Amino acid sequence: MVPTGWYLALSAVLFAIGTVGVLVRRNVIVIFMAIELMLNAVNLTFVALARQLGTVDGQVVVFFTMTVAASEAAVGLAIILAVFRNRATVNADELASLRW
Amino acid sequence: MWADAGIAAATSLVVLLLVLSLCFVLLWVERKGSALIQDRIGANRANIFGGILPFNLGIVNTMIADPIKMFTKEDVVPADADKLLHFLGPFLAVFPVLVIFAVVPFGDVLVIGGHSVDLQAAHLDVGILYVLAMSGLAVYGIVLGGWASNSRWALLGAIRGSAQMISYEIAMGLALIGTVMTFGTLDLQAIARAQGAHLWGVVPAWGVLYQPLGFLIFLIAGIAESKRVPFDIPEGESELTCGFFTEYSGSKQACFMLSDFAEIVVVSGLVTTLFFGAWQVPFLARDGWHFPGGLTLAMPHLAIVALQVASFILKVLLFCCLQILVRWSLPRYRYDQLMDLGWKRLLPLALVNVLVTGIVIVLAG
Amino acid sequence: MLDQYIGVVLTFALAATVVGLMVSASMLLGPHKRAAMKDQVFECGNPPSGTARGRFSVRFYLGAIIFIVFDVEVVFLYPWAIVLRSLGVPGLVEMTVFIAVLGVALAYVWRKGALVWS
Amino acid sequence: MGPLTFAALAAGLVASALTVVLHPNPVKSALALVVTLFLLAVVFVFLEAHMIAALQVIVYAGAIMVLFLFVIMLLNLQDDAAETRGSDRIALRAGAWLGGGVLAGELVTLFLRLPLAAPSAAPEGYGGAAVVARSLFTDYLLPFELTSILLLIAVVGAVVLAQRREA
Repeated sequence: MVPTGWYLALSAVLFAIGTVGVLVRRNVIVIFMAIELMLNAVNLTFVALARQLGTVDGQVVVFFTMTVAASEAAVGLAIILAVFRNRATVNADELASLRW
Repeated sequence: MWADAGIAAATSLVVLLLVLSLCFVLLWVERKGSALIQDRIGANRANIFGGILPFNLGIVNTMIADPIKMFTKEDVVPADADKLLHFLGPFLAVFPVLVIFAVVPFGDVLVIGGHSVDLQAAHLDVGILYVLAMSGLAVYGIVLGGWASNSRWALLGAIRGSAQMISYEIAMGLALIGTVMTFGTLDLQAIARAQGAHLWGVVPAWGVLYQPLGFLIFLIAGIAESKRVPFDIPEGESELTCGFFTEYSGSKQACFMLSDFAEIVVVSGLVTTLFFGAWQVPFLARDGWHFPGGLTLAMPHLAIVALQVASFILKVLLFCCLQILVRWSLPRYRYDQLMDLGWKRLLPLALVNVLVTGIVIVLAG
Repeated sequence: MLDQYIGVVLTFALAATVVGLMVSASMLLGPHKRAAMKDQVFECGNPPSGTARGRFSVRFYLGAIIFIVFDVEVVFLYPWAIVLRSLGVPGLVEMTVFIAVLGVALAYVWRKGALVWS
Repeated sequence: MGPLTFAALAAGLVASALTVVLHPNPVKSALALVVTLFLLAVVFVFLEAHMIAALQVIVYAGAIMVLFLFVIMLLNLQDDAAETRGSDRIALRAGAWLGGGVLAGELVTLFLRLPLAAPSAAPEGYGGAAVVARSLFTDYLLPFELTSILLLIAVVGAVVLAQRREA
């Protein structure tokens, strides 16, 4: 039996990798994927702590996180498509201005 | 411990062999069957037993010679293709479909040498969700295969194919919800056992009686998922040469074709398990026959198990043949008709089916 | 609970081996004769021009979005289907409201023409 | 799960997560993310979250990542020249990795020191569909209904943003 702390540590590492991804990448789609990675790292925390407490509340929260992630992906990628249509780039550095 | 692991390994192996051998049988059924339907001779090479029969059944041709030919052909990969993804495409097209069968029960419990063996590779409580999860992964095979080839035809076929697959996945998922509500479980073996009951003592309580609409939607969506005529837009030969596997040759192409057949087998297996009594034989219980009117007839355990497994395989084969018959009888849908059928007909119909089933279940108590 | 998954792991391992061998069979058994023509993609005999990975209609993307939303709906329906009997009428009302709201979503994309594929 | 299984899974997760972040080709990044999500589903199984594990594969790997791949293919994104160049903004990159390392190190030491007793054996049916469903449709009823509104808004927003304005 692996202690719950290990799972939490694993999720922390994954979260940190996601954070670094958001900071170092310029392709907005990859940045988006790094955000999904961070969301999933948090999901792992929820599930691990739900197991620790012996309740399923944490699992229900993961349910909702998935829904939010799905909506976020739908709208976020639509925004990327709309921006790409106008600017023909997905490089975050070139999308720095708030209006054009 | 080791005995259990050995049993688990054996059942997994049996399941895989079952699916693969059914696929090989279908190779023959498809080619000779289509020839029969179209009034032509069909596969007639490798006539090894030609002296015995007045005509060539084509068994050696379709089931042995042609596969050997396919697997020993040259593997041609376009220069601009992404080698890794080009390999992963056919792999991911077949793998998820094959592993779906792990949760499909092909028989009841076999008691042998003091061990009771569940005739199912993995008895999962969330069986139906596992099926949906794995069938959802099969999209990657097409997308990657088409994208990695770096060819116009392949990419167009891949995009069309994946759009089609995800469209019908919704209808497929919704069609099964009625069944889950009826039996109150996601466990396929439990669903199979529940269908052993008899309504009024005479009619086998198979899922199709409770969910006729769910069955129809699932079957149509299943055929569409496997990208077969009349839903074969992604590989429509006259439009896209071969669709997403245009740039594939030899065993890789064979794997894409195998995934077609494996999908037929899986759809048939699921239809049988969820709607047509799985391995149940009417009036045959674990200890023997129980006919209406009180007549009972005991039977040895092994014979009962063999009969049940045979009944499962027979039912699966029947539905496989039905799908092949559909394929060779109907013309191809146009793409907009295809998507309309998925989104504007099957999806609302499946939602209504879910709500009506829910009302009936709640009112019936 | 966990020993349920032994069969899944074994099936995965076996299937991966079998499929891996099948996919690579041509690489292992087939001939290897390079030729410039073989490196080209198939364009019905014409030399290929330009990149093959052009952009395509946004409809496919819209289809995928609608798919995601309804996939989530399906995912919510499964647990509901299992406990419906114990939830009774309130459970039915809950889900009817949920489906009705998503029915509005379906009606919206329908009217907006996002489901028109021709 | 034994420590060895955990170590193998954790190594796979970290490796695939790093691939997501580091690979210059967005398609490969997306595939690495699919692998990460699948491995997370395996971890969920070990944590007795059986239904969530299946849903993770259905929703994330089977739906959300397909959408990502669609968009990447739709926009025809190749290896990013700006990503692979890597000579500019060295300070930012180094800072990000340093910051990420500090964040991870801090959280890991914190979590490993938590005085958590080993969890007791899970009750029968824990993490199965029925138990989660009962909680979802009674205690979390309001969030569940709000979810449908969220999905409706997502559909409307995505259609409005993605559909080309009629010229």
